[in-house]
Amino acid sequence: MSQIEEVSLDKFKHLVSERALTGETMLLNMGPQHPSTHGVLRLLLELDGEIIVNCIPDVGYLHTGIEKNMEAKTYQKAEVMTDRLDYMNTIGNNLAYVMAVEKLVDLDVPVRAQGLRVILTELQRIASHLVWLGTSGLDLAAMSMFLYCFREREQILDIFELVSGQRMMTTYFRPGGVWRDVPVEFEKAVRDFIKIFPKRVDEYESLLTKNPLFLDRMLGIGKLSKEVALSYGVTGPTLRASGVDWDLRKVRPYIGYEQYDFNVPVLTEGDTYARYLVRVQELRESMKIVEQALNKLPLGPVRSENRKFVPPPRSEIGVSMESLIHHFKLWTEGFPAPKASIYNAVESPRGELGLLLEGDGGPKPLRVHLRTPSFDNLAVLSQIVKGHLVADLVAILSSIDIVLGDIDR
Amino acid sequence: MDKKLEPIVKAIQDKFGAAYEEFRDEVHLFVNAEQIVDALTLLRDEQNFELLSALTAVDYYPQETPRFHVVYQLTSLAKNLSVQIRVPVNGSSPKVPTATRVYSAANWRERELLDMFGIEFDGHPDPRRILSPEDMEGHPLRKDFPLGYEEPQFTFNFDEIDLRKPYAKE
Amino acid sequence: MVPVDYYIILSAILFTIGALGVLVRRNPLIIFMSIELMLNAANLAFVAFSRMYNSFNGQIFVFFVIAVAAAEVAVGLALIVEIFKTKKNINIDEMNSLKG
Amino acid sequence: MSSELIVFLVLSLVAVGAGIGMIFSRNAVYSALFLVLNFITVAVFYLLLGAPFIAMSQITVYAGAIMVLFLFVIMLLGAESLAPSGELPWQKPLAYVLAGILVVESLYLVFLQARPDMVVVAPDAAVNSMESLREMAMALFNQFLLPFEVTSILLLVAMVGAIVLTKRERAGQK
Amino acid sequence: MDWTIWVEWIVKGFVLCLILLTGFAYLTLYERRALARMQVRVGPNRAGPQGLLQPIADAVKLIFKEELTPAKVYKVVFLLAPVLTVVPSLVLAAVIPLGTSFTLGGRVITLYVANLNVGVLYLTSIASIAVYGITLAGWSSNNKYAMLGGIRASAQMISYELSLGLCFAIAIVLGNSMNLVDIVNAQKDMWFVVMQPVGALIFLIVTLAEVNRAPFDMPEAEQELTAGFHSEYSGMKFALFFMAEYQKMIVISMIAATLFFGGYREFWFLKDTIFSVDRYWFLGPAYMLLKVVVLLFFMIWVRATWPRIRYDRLMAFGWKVLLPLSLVTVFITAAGILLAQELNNQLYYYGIPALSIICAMAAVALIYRSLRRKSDGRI
Amino acid sequence: MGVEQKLGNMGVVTTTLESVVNWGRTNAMWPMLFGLACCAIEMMSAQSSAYDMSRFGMELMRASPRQSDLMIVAGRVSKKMGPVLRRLYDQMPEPKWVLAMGDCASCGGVFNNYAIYQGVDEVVPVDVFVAGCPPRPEALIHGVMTIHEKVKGESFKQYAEKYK
Repeated sequence: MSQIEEVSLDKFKHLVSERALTGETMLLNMGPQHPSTHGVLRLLLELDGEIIVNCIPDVGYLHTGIEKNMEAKTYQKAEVMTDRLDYMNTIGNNLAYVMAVEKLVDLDVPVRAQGLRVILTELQRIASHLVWLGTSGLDLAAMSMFLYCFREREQILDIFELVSGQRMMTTYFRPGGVWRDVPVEFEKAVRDFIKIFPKRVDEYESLLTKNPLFLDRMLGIGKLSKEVALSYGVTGPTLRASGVDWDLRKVRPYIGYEQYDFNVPVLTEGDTYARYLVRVQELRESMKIVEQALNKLPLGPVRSENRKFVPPPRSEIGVSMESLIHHFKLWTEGFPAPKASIYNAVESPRGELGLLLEGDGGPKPLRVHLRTPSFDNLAVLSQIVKGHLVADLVAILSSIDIVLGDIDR
Repeated sequence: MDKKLEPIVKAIQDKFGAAYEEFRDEVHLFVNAEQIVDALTLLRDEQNFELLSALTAVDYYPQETPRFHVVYQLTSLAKNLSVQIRVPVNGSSPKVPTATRVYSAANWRERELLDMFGIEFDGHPDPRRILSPEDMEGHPLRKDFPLGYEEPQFTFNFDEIDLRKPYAKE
Repeated sequence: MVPVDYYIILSAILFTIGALGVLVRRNPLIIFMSIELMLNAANLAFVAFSRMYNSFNGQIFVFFVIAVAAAEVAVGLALIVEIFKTKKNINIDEMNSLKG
Repeated sequence: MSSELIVFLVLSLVAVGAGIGMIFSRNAVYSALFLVLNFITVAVFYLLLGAPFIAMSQITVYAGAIMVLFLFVIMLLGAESLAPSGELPWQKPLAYVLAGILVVESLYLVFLQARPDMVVVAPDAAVNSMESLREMAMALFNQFLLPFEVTSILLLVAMVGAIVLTKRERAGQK
Repeated sequence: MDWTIWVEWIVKGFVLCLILLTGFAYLTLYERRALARMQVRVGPNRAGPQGLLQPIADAVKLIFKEELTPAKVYKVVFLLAPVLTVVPSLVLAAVIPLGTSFTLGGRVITLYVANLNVGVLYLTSIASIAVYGITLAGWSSNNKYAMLGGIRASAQMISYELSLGLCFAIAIVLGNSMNLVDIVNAQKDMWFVVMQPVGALIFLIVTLAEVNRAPFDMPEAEQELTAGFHSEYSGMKFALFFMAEYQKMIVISMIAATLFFGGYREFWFLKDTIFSVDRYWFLGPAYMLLKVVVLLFFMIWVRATWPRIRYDRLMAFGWKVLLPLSLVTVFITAAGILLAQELNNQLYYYGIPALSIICAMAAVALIYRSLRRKSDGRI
Repeated sequence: MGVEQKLGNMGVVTTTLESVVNWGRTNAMWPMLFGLACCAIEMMSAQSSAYDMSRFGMELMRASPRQSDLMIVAGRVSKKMGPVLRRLYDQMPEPKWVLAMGDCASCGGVFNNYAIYQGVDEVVPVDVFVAGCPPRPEALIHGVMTIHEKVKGESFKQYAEKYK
């Protein structure tokens, strides 16, 4: 609904064309509460009929102050904030954060924990892409798509719940490993999912990929060239659909991605259809990674033994005085990190999720900056929607797959 | 430091007299505010740093000179390299020339810094707040800006807080 | 049992209203509508006569009038839209030059 | 007074009222709606006169197409109400005088030629049957074939004209 | 005039309204349950047994909801618009024959309200004025989204009316009459859908557009225009729009059944059996109901599967595909009948469906070709 | 609310009618699409096949506040969003209910800072709070059921007094 009808032109004078000032083009306010803005994004549209002349995104309606809040918490406690950042990719955010902390304090992670991290991160990627597929189906009024995708997503959330007790905000990864080992049912749950999921992806594709109406809505819409994309800092599937082969999992492997055999889908057209295809292929690739990682998953500890940074297991606390002290120190005071700055990036479902973490020698970070992919991906929107129709805006917006929590932080 | 990065760092150091710092294989170069646009242009055009990964700032309050570091995290896709440029900025009227003409991504990021730190960017095409409400005062991510902590309501202090809690009316 | 004269009188009154509309209004869209009203008044008379003489010719005439009116409206409205787009105003008093 | 006369009088009052409302409405959308009302009452007159085909065409073409187009254009241009202009102040009184003369003159002519014996009765079943439609169609396609074809060409020309007039060259987008 | 005729008309009209109103209420439930089944859900099942009272709950709620009239609306038109939308949808059904006739107390009662000789024309004319409600609702709300919805509605309906009219023409030519009862009776030996499948298909597509159903639900396109033309309506006024939409669905399914699927008549191969409506009059309404339910299911099915077409494509599809195709089918139908009659050769009748199907396939091929050209060889 | 006000003023309290109306309101409570953050995703999950809010006649998510009865505030409300939220609430016709879904909407949750309203009850009056970060879909449905309970206990008289 357009709630703020009175668009005061003064603030946007320099952004709209001259025709808007004479009233020849219409200013339309889309959002912040609108069914297809995927959250609380406000778009100020300058329309000539139904053709978009200018599109001015207005973000910040979900500004949460996460960066500021993280500065006020110790390294362990700040992690819960990252879950709520990009709420479609909670586990990926945790991963980015714990990796940054590990890098800052130089902490090593056991192999089994790495394997678990890969499995869960990739499952999360699938879940995130499923939400994208479902909501972009909904945006094009293919409402069944939404319900089918959420059916599969439910299964992934059940796996998350199994390992962490929470469906979305798991905070399962901790600096130095994961919270605790997975239960025995975990393997079966994941295998079940692996078994049915590829068939389901085929089903989705049969509903959309060759559907003439869908093709008509998608083909050639919202073309994003490689140069523009790079200049705007666009990353992730959106960038790969524009012909840039850049996936941090491949080019700078972390948590053992180098061991797995998977492809990075790259298309060159850069339109909404290419972005759709890239993500659908990524669903299958992620599935491959999950399967390999599950097969390779070794036994062993899931947490680092470095007691300065990682709390001891519960069982030790009652027996060992030293463990009790460590536990107490870690949860009351936290661990100190060096006075230095690191930047760590991982590949989130939306692109490069970077974390600039600067310690000041104490137990709380001096500065946490979250380089969130949606922020830059959205910035390019005003460039690619020009000359398209309002209906295309909806398709384009869903194709770049933004999450407002990711943008506004 | 990565072998491939060495000549690049050398070139920047020679040209801009940049200080240099390394931590866990990450390279930080310190460039003056006046030279930052040239440095970025050079890195983008001659060294293939196509992607401005991050543009942010760090507040070292109460230290005043420099109070802020504006951080440019650059990535080269062609060479698979990363480098961080830092621009020290003083606390009184922090100003940096805009990098919008080099990287379009800088547009929103610089607006964010204007909003969050009050760092102004000379020549920015659209200097408005981006995340906070327009009528907000202060810059939240500065260290002297309070977190805005409100006391949580528990059973023991329920009534006390209830009295001053601004409940909405119908 | 309505005398045909009544229909003719009604037709005359409607025609006069249409003519008056053309004269007093400045909005070309309303002038246009008034013209349609005049055509309509004429049609009414035609159908009344057709009934009076028990012949289809009147009705066929009306049929043609309706078709022509449709054509006229299509072109006329297209013109008005174009004029509005170039002049930002469709007040009839200000359309007094041949230049676009 | 027969029931038909009552219907006629009521409807004619509505028609005249709608006509007057049409020319005096401040808002062009209301004008258009009054005109639609007028057209529909006239369509009822056609039914009373035993011309159902014309009545239906009237509603389909006038009310359903032409007036929707009018509304469409009014909304598109935002031309609901225009500021009155001060030019030609003597025009309005003159218009009323002329209209008065016209109506008096036409009424005089009608009464001069008055034929109260010619009455229109309610359409009987014969008029309302498929046969009458067939006859009309025969007349239309035999006797009036040339005008019919000319009309079709006229419509075609109008269509092309409307497209040419409103077509704009749009850069980039097809 | 005989006063009993008036009584009969009033009773019939009342019954028809009642049928449409309950039909509307249960169509909403039917749609919600059917959609839910297709989407592996359950659908409303809490209000009453199996959710059968759900429509009543909706109605009660809407009746007791506050009626908001926003400050900036054009009040008269704002109040008039819902009424203008509902009335045509009710009036449309008046000429549709729902069955043959039965005798009650020595009086033959026909199962239609009016038997117009220009019945088909009546349908087109009422359908053409149905757009006013939506357009005026959009305009009078004084809201940009509603306005866009209204403008879209009027443009869409004008465009699709032509094809609709041509589909009517196909039925007229095949039935050799404008009277709907005659058309139904002409389908005694063969439904027109067999004679002219393409015409029926076009009709079904066009009706989707005429009643603003997905994938042609432009005026209310939720994802683009929030709620479209009825954004500013609440309570009963909104319910009237809702009602009009669903009643139009029912009525238009009735029309489709009448024109192409044998109306109240049985399947043509059952014509002389015990299942014939000539034998038992009450089979007529039953067959009609069956056909309407099946056609409605088709509409719901389409909604569950297809994405929405884009607005400009919708117009292009109407003007560039449906209109030429329906023109061609009208021509083929007329020519086929003429040739068969003039040359007295029944074989020409077979040419009608064959040729039209070829034309339709050519049209589909053209659509795919344009898509392929746009896709840079990706499909 | 015209009818009720009159009934209430006249002192005509017909319990049967009341219960019918309240039954109608509980069974056809159309929620407004008001997803803000993480909880919005769980709200969508509640709509999906596994939990299926449509059983309660709630699948008609209205995009327009004019046609909705229940505002599910799903997620944190920032200082920038607050006025918009209030405006949407004001646009909803009576009777209307608000459900604060999740910790952030209820009390600010983990975000006790400058940017977030510490509870949406500072912006709009809330009927039911649902705890959880985010609450499970079952919890949301339980919250909705609680609102149903509340609605069933309301009488015309209360409304008449409330909106006098």
